Amino acid sequence: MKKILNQPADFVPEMLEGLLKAHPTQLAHAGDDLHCIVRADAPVQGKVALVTGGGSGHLPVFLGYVGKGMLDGCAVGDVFASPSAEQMLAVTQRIHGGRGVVYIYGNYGGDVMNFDMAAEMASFEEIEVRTVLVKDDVASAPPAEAGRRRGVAGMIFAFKCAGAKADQGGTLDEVVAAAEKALAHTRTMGVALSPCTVPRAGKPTFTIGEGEMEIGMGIHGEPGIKREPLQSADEITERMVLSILEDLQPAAGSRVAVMVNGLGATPPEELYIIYRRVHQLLAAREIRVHRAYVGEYATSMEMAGASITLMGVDDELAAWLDHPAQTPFFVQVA
Amino acid sequence: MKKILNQPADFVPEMLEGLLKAHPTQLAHAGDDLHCIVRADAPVQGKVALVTGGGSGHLPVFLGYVGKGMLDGCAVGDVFASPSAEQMLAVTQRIHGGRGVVYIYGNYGGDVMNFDMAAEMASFEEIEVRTVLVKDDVASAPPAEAGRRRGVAGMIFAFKCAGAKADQGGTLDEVVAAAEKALAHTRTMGVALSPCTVPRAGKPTFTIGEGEMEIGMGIHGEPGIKREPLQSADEITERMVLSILEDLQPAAGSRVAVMVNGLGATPPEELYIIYRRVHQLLAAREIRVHRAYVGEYATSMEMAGASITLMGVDDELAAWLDHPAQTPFFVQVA
Amino acid sequence: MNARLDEAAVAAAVARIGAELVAQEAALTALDQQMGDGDLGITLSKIGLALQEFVASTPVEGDLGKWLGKAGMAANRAGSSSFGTLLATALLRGGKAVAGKATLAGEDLAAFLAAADAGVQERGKAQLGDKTVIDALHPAAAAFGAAVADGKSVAEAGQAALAAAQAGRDSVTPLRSKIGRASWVGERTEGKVDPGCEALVVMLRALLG
Amino acid sequence: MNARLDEAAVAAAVARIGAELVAQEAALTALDQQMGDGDLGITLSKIGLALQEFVASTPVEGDLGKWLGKAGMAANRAGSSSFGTLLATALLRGGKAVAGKATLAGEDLAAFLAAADAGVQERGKAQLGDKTVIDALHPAAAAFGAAVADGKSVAEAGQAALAAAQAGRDSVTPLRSKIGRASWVGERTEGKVDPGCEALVVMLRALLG
Ligand SMILES: Nc1ncnc2c1ncn2[C@@H]1O[C@H](COP(=O)(O)OP(=O)(O)O)[C@@H](O)[C@H]1O
Ligand SMILES: Nc1ncnc2c1ncn2[C@@H]1O[C@H](COP(=O)(O)OP(=O)(O)O)[C@@H](O)[C@H]1O
Ligand SMILES: [Mg+2]
Ligand SMILES: [Mg+2]
Ligand SMILES: [Mg+2]
Ligand SMILES: [Mg+2]
Repeated sequence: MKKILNQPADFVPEMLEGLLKAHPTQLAHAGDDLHCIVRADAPVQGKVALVTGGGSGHLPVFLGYVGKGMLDGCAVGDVFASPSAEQMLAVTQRIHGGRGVVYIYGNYGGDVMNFDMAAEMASFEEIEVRTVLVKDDVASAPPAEAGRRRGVAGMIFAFKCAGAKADQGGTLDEVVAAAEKALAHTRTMGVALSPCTVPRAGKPTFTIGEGEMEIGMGIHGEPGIKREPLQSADEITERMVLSILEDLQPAAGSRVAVMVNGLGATPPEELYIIYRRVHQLLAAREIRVHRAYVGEYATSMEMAGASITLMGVDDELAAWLDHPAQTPFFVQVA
Repeated sequence: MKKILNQPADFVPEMLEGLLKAHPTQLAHAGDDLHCIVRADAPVQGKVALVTGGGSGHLPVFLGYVGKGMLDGCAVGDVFASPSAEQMLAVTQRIHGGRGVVYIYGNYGGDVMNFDMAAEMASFEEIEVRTVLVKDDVASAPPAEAGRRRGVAGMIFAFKCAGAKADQGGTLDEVVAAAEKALAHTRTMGVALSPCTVPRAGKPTFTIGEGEMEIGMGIHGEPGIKREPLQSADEITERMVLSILEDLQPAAGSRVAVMVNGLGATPPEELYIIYRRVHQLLAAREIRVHRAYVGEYATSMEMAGASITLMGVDDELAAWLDHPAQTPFFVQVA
Repeated sequence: MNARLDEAAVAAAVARIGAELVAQEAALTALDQQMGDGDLGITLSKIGLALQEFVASTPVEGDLGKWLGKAGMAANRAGSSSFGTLLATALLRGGKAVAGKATLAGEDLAAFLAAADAGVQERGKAQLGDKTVIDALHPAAAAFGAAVADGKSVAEAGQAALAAAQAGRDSVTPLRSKIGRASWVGERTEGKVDPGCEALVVMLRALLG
Repeated sequence: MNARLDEAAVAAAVARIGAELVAQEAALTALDQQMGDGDLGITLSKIGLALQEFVASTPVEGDLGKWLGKAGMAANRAGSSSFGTLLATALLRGGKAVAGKATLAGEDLAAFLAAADAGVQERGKAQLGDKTVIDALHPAAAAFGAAVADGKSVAEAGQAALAAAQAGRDSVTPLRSKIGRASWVGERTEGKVDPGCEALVVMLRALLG
């Protein structure tokens, strides 16, 4: 384990302390719990508020998207562990601007159970909460069982579109619909080349042999479709893009947004080599790229690997995507 | 070598092809050479132009800072290798907006020799070129031999300040002075925890034992001050910050900009744990943080480790830093 | 079946469970690394610590139901992975079932376990046979209830519950996990012990002292 | 000292150097990994390929000086690390010194080497003893010039240059590198061969055929 840390148990609180000190004009915390991250200007009165949450170890996911044009708050768990229902409730109370709250987060058991508990508690306080689950990882279950799929990098497109709609004054129903519309057109698939280590566990959760890769691995090291010999960038990219296209079925002449996401240790150079092939494969099918995001958007600490996300866009989704946003990890100007 | 690539020899051209396809509204290339990256709207008439260049493998350095408010062009070399003088000249010709060109780049032999050759060639074409060398790495030579120091992450502050000055209509002299002023107050130090692999070499340039780190290592794996047992985040941070402060000597009550930069495989979580301690150490000396940059700004492919950069700022430097900028890797709104 | 557990006995039992969860961190982590994300040991060790602190700092004040519910809140605060949340739910719902009681008879403990079982099923939406903690919890709660109804002592009923939990755990070991993180591991879960079932067995064993 | 090298001989010599640089990629990479960034072998292999292509595609057309200068441009295009740029500079400056010549006598070759030596020193700003290629190049150029002045054949002068380059290389091996990337390695460079000196020896050996 080659990590820069102090006591493993302090990993998350110290990370949060550093983060709040680094971005004091943008972020604050609710109550006295650093795990309850909110926009510094929360609550934004008259705006539908968006809340996410989940385990640590995925920066910029989740809290990195709290800011103007995206999310209002985030409950932060320990590494790869859900935050508690109480923490979610504390965030919810702090960011509620009077027009309801949308929970958008990845489909993981612990998170679902806690957000469900939090939503029950919030309803006691007359805060209307709606839930949108992100289930974009095509490798995690076949289409017939899409409800079992994991939520991975595609959640950023949901944050972006729902965040834009909320920023434009949308109602609770409209913001939920924006998130659901984005997700209905979003699919992701990833490949992992090396494992990662939960600081408190002290050793990697799993191993991947020197010449191997795992196609379809999840962002906590959940197993994928197949462990196989490491292939070339073009071959890996084809595998991922073809699986996504089969599931998404975009029409020739249509447009997509593309995200090529690094899992942590894979350098941006390699992500652009992947993007090159994605672009070629789409061009061959007469699919145009509305916007490309290449970088680290949803990571697994120091895992090597990458994921590809495609979102089919119409004019409405494209406009939400193009809407400005400003968070500590994501800045987009009009 | 766990890399996502095709033929090692195609690593850089394919990366550039992907990058230009991903950012078609922001970047273009001069002539038919993908290695000559320029702003899509170059030349910006009436503006002093800024050019950088150097080896690949450091994204966002160098080409990632080409864009509004920062640089006009970048000559891109192979991995860890200087681009050619001809390529630098091609970029220079393409971005010259009639008010002169500033070369700002890191103090590495190959780059210096080639930029010197390019400047000689440019002078034949009546393009006035001035050179500013970045030498911010305190670990690479003692203060008495500061001229021998390497250029590392501190160059981003020079790009930012000189870029702002040029954007505000500064003259060639003023833009050079802005870069030099920024650099006079900028110091960096890094620590490496693992090596990186040049794709064509196929194996790591050097090794670092399982429980070891190298304090002061350069971004191509140049040796640092000392190879020692891996320490805690707080201890590592203290080592780096104290070395920088000794060299920079900022006064109590003064302000600094801070950059905590990941070298590639070190996750953002760990960078924030480092930032936490930086902030504490500065606060204890009554030094205020004007702005904090935490993330990957100058990398060494998949190297694990981090660097810390401090720039002492007065009102002028602070204002240049706060000026908006927009590149594929660096977006800042006012 | 006559002895009633008093405040001290219940508090001691919760503290014992807490201590055992800390002690089993490595073993549970290893199990969760085989078919999950490797956090179960860490989560339960944090919860174990929190439960011990809770026992030390929170007097029962005559209402064991309320006290157990508060223990659930403390558990959720300390660790909120799937299992951690289900454990919190079990304490909350079980506590509600024995609200107002100053001591717990065998029937109360049976009601606690039945409510916990129902709460975990409701919160987690798993079916029996999906290979989760409920495949151990449900038979354990049923065996405890049956033993109490048969007039067995709390200790005897507890042994029956432990045996049922172990049998339940073992019965699903050959199966494929159908829910939660382990479901993504698919056929590779076959033949491996479900970490949640094992955690329940660990807790019951500690409970029996 | 009477034979003059014609176009074909010079072109063949450049091609031989090119081929040898490709062949030595691994060895030079290994040396540069010890005290640099490990790119020297790669750079020189790319330059070697480029020089072979240059020879194959670019006719001399009566002016060996201009042709050698163009070879320098091709080399810089192919690989522009410190050593690559100094090699390009050597070809550019050396070529200028024999501009207009259709064949090269011993004196021309001596002038070429002297100009290359001066050019490399000017471009790289290194001092003798800094442990760089000039510690091999300068004595080699001097030895060649002296041998030619002594009336030795080109082949004999070449052998003298190679011996001087090897001696120069070995003389600085115990020293500490004072310039370029290796200077940052400090005392750890002591006792290790300078990769640039070795590359020059490789090229001279290939030149002699
Ligand atoms: N929906 C569910 N219902 C019941 N038990 C579950 C459920 N999901 C997971 N479990 C149990 O929890 C155990 C894993 O716990 P934990 O590591 O906390 O989960 P995770 O890390 O996935 O949040 C499993 O072995 C299983 O027994
Ligand atoms: N300033 C200089 N002057 C002369 N020779 C130099 C200089 N810098 C480096 N060299 C030579 O170049 C060799 C390294 O070449 P190369 O790997 O291309 O350098 P880098 O990778 O640092 O750009 C050294 O061994 C040395 O002989
Ligand atoms: Mg978990
Ligand atoms: Mg990285
Ligand atoms: Mg788990
Ligand atoms: Mg080198």
